[in-house]
Amino acid sequence: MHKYASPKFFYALAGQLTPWLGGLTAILLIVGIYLGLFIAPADYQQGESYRIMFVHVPAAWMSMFIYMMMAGAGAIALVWNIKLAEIFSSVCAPVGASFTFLALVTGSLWGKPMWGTWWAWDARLTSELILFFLYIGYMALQASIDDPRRAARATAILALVGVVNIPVIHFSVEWWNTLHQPASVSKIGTPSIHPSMLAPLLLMIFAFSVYFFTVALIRMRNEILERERHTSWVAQVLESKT
Amino acid sequence: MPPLLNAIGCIFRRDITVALRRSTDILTPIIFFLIVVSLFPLGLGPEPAALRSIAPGVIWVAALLATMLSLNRLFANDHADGTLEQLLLSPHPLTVLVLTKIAAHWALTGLPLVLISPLLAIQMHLPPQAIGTLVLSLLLGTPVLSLLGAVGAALTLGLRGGGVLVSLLVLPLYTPVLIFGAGAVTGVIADIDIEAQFSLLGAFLALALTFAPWATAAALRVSIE
Amino acid sequence: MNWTQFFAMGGYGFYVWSSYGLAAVILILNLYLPLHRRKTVRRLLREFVRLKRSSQPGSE
Amino acid sequence: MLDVTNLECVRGDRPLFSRLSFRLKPGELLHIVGKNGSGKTTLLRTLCGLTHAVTGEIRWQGLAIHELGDEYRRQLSYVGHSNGIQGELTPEENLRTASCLSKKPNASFIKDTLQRLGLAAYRSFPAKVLSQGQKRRLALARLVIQKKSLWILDEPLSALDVDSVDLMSELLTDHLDQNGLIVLTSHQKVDVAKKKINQLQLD
Amino acid sequence: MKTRHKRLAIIIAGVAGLTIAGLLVLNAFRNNLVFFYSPTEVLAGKVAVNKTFRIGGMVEKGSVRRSGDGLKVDFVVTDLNKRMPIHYEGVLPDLFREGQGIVAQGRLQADNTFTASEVLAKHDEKYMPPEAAQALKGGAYAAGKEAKKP
Repeated sequence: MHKYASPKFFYALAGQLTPWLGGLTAILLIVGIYLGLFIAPADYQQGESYRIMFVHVPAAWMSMFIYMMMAGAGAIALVWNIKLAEIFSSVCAPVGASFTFLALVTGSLWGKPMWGTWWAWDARLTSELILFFLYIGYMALQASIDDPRRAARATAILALVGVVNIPVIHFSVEWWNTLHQPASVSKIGTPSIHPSMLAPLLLMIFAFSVYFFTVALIRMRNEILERERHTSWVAQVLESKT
Repeated sequence: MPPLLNAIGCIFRRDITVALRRSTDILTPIIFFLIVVSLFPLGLGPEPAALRSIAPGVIWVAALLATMLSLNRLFANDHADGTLEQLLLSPHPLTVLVLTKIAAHWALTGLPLVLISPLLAIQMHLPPQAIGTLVLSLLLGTPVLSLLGAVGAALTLGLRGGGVLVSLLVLPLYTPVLIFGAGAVTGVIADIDIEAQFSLLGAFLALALTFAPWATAAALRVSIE
Repeated sequence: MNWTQFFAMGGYGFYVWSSYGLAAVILILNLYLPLHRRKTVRRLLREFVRLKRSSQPGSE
Repeated sequence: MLDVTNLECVRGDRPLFSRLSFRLKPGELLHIVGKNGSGKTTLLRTLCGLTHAVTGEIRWQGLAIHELGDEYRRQLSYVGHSNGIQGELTPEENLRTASCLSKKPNASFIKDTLQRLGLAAYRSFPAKVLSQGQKRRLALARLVIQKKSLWILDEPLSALDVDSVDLMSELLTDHLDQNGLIVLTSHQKVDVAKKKINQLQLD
Repeated sequence: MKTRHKRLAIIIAGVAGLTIAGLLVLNAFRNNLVFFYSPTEVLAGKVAVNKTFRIGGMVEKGSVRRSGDGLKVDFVVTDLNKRMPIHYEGVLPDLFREGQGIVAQGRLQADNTFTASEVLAKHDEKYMPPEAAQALKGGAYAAGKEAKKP
């Protein structure tokens, strides 16, 4: 276990993994988009506009997922003092924030034909917006601490506080929204979605997840190089390849 | 008296004494609260019905911002003069000591806001039955603001741009309190049963009391290092 | 189905294609930026290592 | 007894020192010397438990300090770069707060200590009116008040005049006489009569 | 205090805090944190008298009567079990249609009718091809199950 957690070993492992993960991402994306744009039929109410869902939903899902990963890795780093967890946690935020942004904009682009307005204080859009603010706060804190170890631990605490708060925020926004928003009322019920639409959706979610890990690995390799620049193995790595 | 209680009493008294001797520090957020709320009628017009409908939100947002302004006082001075280091080196659990400091902070920021809010409620033409609700909702909500704010203040200790940074970190976390605090007052105006809102504000308070002192203590340890 | 029809997306072309376009931009940027940074980091670090070597010969 | 084995500290990503070991017995003083930036302050803060070492172990009475936790802090006094004095409070109030962080304050003892350190005249003034040297003396008064066995002092002699340095030497000697332990950094020579002084050079 | 005792104290405090929070949340849900009541619940007397509340359900087919200038509307809301006549004065939302779900906010009158001060239309969030929707029309779909955007 210790061997796998050493930055040196991980650097090499990640270097071998990235091309494979990148290839998998590309295949998943191509199949998902093909199914989503060409095979899946139009929706009975929203027509073709619902196809935005195939990027919106994965982005929204990833925005939550990445925050959870970030906080989880942060907790591991805080408790067991594992460097790799620290590094992983620190590279999550920019990717997560960009997915949140994507979810917000595509949600807005969906809202225009659906609700007739660019922005509605819909429960999901609103909590996504607050999640975006949480990411921004996280990145601002990360950027203003120079020492990477201190930055990692401070942001891990922030992420943990955020993760406790996210369900609370989500619930309160949902409740608030149902009181004020005439457009949608969601009570208990199962989402009903036709299999021909579900398949590309799941494929896209999977593609985005693999994509995230690919990017995270690349970022982690950069971070490892920078943090370990005093060691001899980094010097060797720098010489070996151009 | 057991040493821990003794230490708690001592720190609480010390923080209150220091704050009272720098009275501008306490007054600034309160005056800010007054001014911000008073500006809204000037911007929106004095129509009582319109003011009444926005009053709960406006007063609550102003309370949020006023609390933000005062967060700096919580740890920054102690950090600058080295007394925070001494606090960390005390044999007592830091979580408890931090909670004491937060309590002192609330007593000098949150509590005055609560006490002064009826004045603003009258200014904003809130109906009499809503004034009590407003005071009660602030009484339950402002401690949460101090508790969550302490985490932000501890994380940004000694960083450049600390003041603005703390608002980025903390304001998004304040949304649930804002929603249910203002929601309670709006509900009472609309004559809806609002026990649920108060229950939830109480739940937030319990949750914040459980987690925030611990997170603040951890953040202080990181920031002091 | 012909291509014009496909690009029109039943009148929602603008919304659908700007969504997919932005998604593409974000996916590419997230890949490009760290790869670009990798080059910079490697260049800087190589210089750093060279500097360290010349300042303390013999060690490491 | 304070045991340090194989300590390694970094600041940011800069290595400060490594493989540092020493042992300090009751009644002994450790004088740490070194250039600016050699890690003296970091070492002291690590000894206090405020900063974590990368590797190595610090043991107090045979047990690691992070396991001892509050038991260790119960026996430790630290005077750092900043004096730890709240300017709005009077010297007396400052000492009372410092004291009650560990135990119940004793008013007459505080008064005596202020007298001994030549601060009695300022008892009712806010500490912010004190001069640098006086503030330093007030910080040192805390050591006397808290009555802990391990003193960790960062440049205790800075900003002190000749008389105060003598007074400081007296305090240090007293503490060693009572089998206390002292770790300090100082650019000046530390003059403690007939006591064992260990020197540790950091570079 | 021993370290073990302290750890125990921390755990107890944490559990106590979470328990209180949990109980309060439960209390909130038991009290009127539901978004709306169904006509069945209202007629069963689950709603506080003399308080504003929300009622939700389907607008019954053929029950909408507009009077005068069209600003006074009477219609019936049903949960396919009980019916509740609703009186409303004001502008209805665009999505208000017979057979659609709505939520109305207002008070219950002495004669078991409901006077609404506000009417909100719910919108439907199901994704399916037109044929599938056609096939589903009537049956389960008409029962007014709400679906979330996945």
